[in-house]
Amino acid sequence: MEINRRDFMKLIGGSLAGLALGGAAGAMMKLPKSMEAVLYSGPRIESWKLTACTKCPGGCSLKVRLIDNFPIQVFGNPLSPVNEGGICSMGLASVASIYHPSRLTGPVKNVNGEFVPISYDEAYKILSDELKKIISQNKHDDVFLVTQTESRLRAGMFNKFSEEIGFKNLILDNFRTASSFPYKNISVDAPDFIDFDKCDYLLNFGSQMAEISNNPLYYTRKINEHRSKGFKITSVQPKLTPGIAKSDDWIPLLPVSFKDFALGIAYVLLRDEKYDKNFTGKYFSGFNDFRQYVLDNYYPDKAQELTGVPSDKILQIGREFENASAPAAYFDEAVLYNSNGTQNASAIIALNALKGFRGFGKIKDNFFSSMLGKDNESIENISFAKLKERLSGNESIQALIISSSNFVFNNPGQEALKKQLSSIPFIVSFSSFVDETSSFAHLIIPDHDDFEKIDLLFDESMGIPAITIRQPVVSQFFNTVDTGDILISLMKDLKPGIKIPFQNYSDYIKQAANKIYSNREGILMDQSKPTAIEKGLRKIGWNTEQYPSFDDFWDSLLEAGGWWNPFADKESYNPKIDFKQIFNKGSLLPKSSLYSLPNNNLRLNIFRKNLDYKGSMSIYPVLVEQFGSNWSVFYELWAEINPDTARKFSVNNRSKVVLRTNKGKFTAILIYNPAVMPGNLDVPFGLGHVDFGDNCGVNPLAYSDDLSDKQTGKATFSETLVEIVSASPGDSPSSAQIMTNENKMTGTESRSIYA
Amino acid sequence: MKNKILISLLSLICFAASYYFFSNRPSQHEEFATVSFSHYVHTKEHKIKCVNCHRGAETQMRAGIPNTDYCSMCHSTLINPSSERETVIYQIVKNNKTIQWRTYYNLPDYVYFSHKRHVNLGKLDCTACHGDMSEQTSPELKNYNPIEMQLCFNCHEDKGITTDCGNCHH
Amino acid sequence: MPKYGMVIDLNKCTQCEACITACKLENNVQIVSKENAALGRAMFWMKLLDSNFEGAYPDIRPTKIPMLCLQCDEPPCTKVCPVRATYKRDDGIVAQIYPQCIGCRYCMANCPYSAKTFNWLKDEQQIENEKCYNTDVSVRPKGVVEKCTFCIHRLQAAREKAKSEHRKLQESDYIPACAEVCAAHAIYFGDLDDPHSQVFKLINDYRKFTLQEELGTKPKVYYLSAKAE
Amino acid sequence: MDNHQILDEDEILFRPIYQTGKGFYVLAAALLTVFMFGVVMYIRQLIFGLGVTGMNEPVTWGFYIISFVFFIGISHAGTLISAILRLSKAEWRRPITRMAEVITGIVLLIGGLHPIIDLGRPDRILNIFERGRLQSPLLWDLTSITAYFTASTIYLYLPLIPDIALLRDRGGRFNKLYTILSWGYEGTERQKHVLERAINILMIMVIPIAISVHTVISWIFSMTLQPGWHSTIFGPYFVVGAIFSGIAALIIVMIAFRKTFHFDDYLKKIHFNYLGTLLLVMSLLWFYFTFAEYLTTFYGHEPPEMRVFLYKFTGGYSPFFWLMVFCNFIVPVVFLSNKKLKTIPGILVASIAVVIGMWLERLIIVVPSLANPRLPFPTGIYIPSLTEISLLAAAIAAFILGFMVFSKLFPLISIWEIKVGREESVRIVSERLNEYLPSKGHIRKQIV
Repeated sequence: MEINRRDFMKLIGGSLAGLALGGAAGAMMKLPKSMEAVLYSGPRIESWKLTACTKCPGGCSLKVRLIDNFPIQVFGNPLSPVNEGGICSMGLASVASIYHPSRLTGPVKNVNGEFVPISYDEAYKILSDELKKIISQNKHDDVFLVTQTESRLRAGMFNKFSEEIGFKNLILDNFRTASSFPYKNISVDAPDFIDFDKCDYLLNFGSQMAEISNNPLYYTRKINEHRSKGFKITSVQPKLTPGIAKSDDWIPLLPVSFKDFALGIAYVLLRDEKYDKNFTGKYFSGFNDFRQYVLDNYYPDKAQELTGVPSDKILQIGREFENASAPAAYFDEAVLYNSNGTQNASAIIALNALKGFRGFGKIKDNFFSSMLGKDNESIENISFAKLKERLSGNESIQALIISSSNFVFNNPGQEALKKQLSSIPFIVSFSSFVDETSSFAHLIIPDHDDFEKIDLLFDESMGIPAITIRQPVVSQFFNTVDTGDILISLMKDLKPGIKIPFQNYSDYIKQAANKIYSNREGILMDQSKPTAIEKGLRKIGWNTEQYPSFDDFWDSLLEAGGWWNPFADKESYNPKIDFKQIFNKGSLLPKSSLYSLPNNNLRLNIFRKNLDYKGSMSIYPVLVEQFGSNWSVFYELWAEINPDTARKFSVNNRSKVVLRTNKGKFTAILIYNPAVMPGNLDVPFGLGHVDFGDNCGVNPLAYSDDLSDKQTGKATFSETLVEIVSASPGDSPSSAQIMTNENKMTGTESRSIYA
Repeated sequence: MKNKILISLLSLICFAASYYFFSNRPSQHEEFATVSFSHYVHTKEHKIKCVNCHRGAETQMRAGIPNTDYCSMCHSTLINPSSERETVIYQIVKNNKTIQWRTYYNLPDYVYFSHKRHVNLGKLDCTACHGDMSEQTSPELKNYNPIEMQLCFNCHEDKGITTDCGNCHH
Repeated sequence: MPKYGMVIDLNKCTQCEACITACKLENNVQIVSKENAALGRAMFWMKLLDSNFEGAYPDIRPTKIPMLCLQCDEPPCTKVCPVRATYKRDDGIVAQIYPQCIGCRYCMANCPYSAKTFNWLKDEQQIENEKCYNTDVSVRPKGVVEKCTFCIHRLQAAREKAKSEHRKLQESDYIPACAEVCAAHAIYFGDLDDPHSQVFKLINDYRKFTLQEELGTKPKVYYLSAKAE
Repeated sequence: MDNHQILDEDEILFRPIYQTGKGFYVLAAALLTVFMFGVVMYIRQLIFGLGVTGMNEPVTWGFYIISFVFFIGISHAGTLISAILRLSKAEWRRPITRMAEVITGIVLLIGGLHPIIDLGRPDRILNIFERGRLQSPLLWDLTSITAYFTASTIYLYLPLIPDIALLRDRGGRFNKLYTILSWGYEGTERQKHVLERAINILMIMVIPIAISVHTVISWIFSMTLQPGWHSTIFGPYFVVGAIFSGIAALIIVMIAFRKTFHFDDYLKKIHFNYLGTLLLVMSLLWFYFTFAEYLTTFYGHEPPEMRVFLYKFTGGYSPFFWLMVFCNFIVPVVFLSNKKLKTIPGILVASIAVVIGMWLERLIIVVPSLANPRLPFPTGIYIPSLTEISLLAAAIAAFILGFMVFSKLFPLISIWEIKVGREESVRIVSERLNEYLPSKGHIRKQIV
């Protein structure tokens, strides 16, 4: 009875606490008082607005549903050529961030550890004074700007700013820049797109095209199309993510040896003399050295030794690649997530060169670059690696300006990074949340929410220029300021007498739009795909788009949500490749220890899910809950392991395991997954925020070794060794049993599930 | 015998508790301004149609109740300072306070009644459900028609319209 | 009277899970707390049924099936409901009437697809989503059973729209959230009885199969998969 | 107690009503605490929803439904047994019937409440009457249980009338109550005759109702598509199980009262012997049904069915399953089939084992089928929460309390039947025997 009574007391106590919490939650809801009234006594009038998504570079056009001008739901715009009505989980959930309770409602200043709200003018004054001081001491080199914005116009604004003021260290770490880095590294400009009209064989190196790429929804459609045409996709990837599972061939391979695999394929081409002689003759300087080098070092058996892929498989892929008329060996940012990423990329570029980049294409006289004025490609922007070395070095950093980047969360070696950050005298962040990075800031001037901003997004990855316009669907809730405006006013203050052709950021956007207006190529996104006849008419200069003035054009642009040019011409992509350029960067053949694992060690292979883009998922509870739902693991880190490997370590399915790396111990729920590389322990990246959002799970990067690509400084995702310290017996026999049932499901049984 | 009484009492308490916790009562927000609105003055004297103020009635799911800035279209100037009602609303408009209208036709949140469907498509007159409001000189204190499901059923059955639950409860 | 049904092309589906998110947000499905999710009370009207893996490593492929209420033509759940809280409409949609449900969970016990979910605790919805509730769908109280209704509220809206435009309801007017957002266009929705509709053509595809056909529940959600043959 | 000088030869049967020991109050207090705790936990469940239980998806039914089936099963003890015994004119029934019937009454009340406890929205219980669908097995259940309850309470009440009359005549406590309840029964020939007839009609009626009740309960499960439930054998299987557990419960109750109130003179070894044999028979019958059910499953070998099967035999629920077999089959057979062990303590052990075993059987029937849905979702295991456990405890407490209260109001052994037995049964039986046996003269004719 005594026990019972105590337990009962506990229960009641707990439940009461729960009640209190619930009560508090309602109060915590973020919404300006003035607006609440509308919410309660509003007429519930529904309206729709078009805007664009900036969660990833794709620039999908969104259809926002508003009730009394409160955005409540988001859908895809069916007329947009980018997403054709589709939308990803990220975009669907994105509305919630406006109302997020822990969103900053105005500028805050860090007063010995406490963030105290201050007025915008005060905040701005602090910022400009600091910068003025630095400029007066002319320590321009000691100022670093880090931004991860996916909008190229914003990036352009940052470029302009740092150029005008003379800050050399702008770190532009968005997807596009990173993906094109390897090309820039060998001083050629990147191809615009994979030409799916021509391409008949796609060899994909580590890119999750349908999940995390520069245009996921477009690739999702195209991959299906490509395969329905009977063409093959081969993916070289350490993890069989759902998107990769769509490809016909999956080559499980650690990123460290992508290069070796690529050159192994190159060997087959060279041996069979099936490469594009004409191209290599014209554009590939030092080709013979390359040829010789590959023939000497990458014969199939050697390649097998280096990669662990059976030589006949390499031969098979090689033959498929060489016999394709327009093959494409594709990579993107993802390839850089390991210590020799840039090298891998160069090797893949070389492989493409052998087939003359026939799978790729460029847009003929693309007017985007003209739109941007100074495009971010045009100025040499430096990589994250520099900031790292600068931080670790004894050279001091005077100021750090962070915009929409949470690099502390997205990088390994976080402890060191945090220590170094806290030593910087002045950090200003434009983040809307006090995240892991901005918690070190001395000043936070929160940017608008995505739904309060204006912006212009575009992307060539479809082979046709498409521009989606992000317009504010709701008047700004709080005392937030668009970062673009801050930069502009800073320019005026820091450099008196500067000539800037625009007053504020929306002006800047309008001018970009004005270029479209004057150029007048293409159509608004408010109509379906043009027919062949229309295209023909266009060719002979027929143009239906008539606008009396720019303002009319602007209005209809906002209404249509975007502009695209289905009539743009393509041209083949012929870069000048130089063997020395490729292979003088960094040593060759790093024989990786990762294949010969030390006993009772596993490889910690961090993979990314499409629900999370660069660790920004945490503020969307619906996504956090869904994150592990198809393994029915909720709000917790899980680790997928191959059953055979698991048996070697005698750990049960769904048991809680304690894992240890050099950085420390952490726990995860072990999941049997027969599709995991033997010797791998696949853990997802995205959970484990501690400072904001629903803090749950573990961030595996915090426990992985601080290796990174020499050139780009990108975190390495699969080169940490981990060992299983202890394991609880499989926590739920029922589930364990059912899972094993699944795994050894016979044909008959699987049919019983199907039909 | 005592235990039995006690038990029965307790079970009673349980049910009272359950009812209390399950019942969902409309929320009141007292911090807003209130006015004593006269439908008579607006509709009879000034010949304003219902839909002029309840704008959603023909086009939206909800008829909607005008908010302050809508009142300000007429009440931004004080025409007749002697009338204290008018001064009240004038003050509210001037200080741009929000009026907390008392809604007497509160549907539970699991019932979906579309005004558009009934007024516009069904060609129903407002009075059919809300009665003749034009005589109300002060805020009404009770519903003209008690809104309960039977009311819907009567009309739907008379007119031979579907009475499928899913159409209103989703 | 139409007979609404859905066809999901597994060969197209990339398991991006957008349909799951869309469903969750469209229907105000509760986001349960960590503790309850751990107890197995997470609520999904649409979920990925992680059935099994085909082939042997490395040519192995997961065959994941997006699962929702299959809207059976012979629904077992409606047969056992003591209060007619779940029933089959004339247009074939199996509706769930929350204000009627007494929460006996008999329908859940009798659903061979475990497609129904129950509100175990009082609404503990995350506050971030509070303002983003879909105003067309009621937020279920605790203690009632809920399930996918093919976004029945959208059907209402579509009918109203069509009527106000003095035209008949077209196939494109009414489409559930999951089908609307699918980026791979793998989810088709329409009238199974209408010989001109796309779904009608698709359910005569050789790749067609339904889950647990032998139970004779006649699901109206069909799947297409070349692997299944 | 003005006139306790009237000493009856069955005085001992009246004693519990007039004399209350200290132990009674102590026990009552303890049980009441347990019960109250349960009530409080239930209120808490009302406030916070069913989340306070251990149930989850797909295990959506747990302790409450288990207890429901279990208690309704127990209820078969009574009425059915006493009816059958009366019907078969088994003279040894006389001291037993009353207790049996009381069990039924109390347990039906408790069991019948459990579905309501299990509801997510008990506040909408009236929907069942307003918008009930007769196609739903739950409604059949409601009907049959109410019918059974009415029938068995009347069947309990009628044989009680003469005893109440006796109490009324002795005067003393609750005399008014007794006067009302005894309906002016004077023991005249006509009254006796009417009473006899009423009892006879009822006892015929009760048997089919009782059988129907548990069949219908089994149908709740077997009408579904769940693997492991969808089986025709469930009807008889449940009935047998019910009678099985019923008898066990009856034996326990009898032994308990025999001990506390020294009824040794009325409840003799022979009674327990007979009941023990009956229990043994039921145990064998139960095993037969169990065996038949699982054998068919195993040979059918449908994947979903087999998953449940394995889950019970080797999987997560194997401990409970084998414990059930041990309790329901091995223990009774060992204790009841062998002369040395078939003592009253031995029989008690067997009965307790059976009651536990039958509760486990309900568990084995309800949970594993739900825990292994046809489509392979990874499922959580079902672990009952404190709420559920305390409510089970409360239910048992209520059962005992009910009996204690009854024992303070009415005699636990039907006094008048005993008297009738003592006076007449010898004659009646010998007459009956003579009817059976062939007459001597007849035999002689044959010889000649």
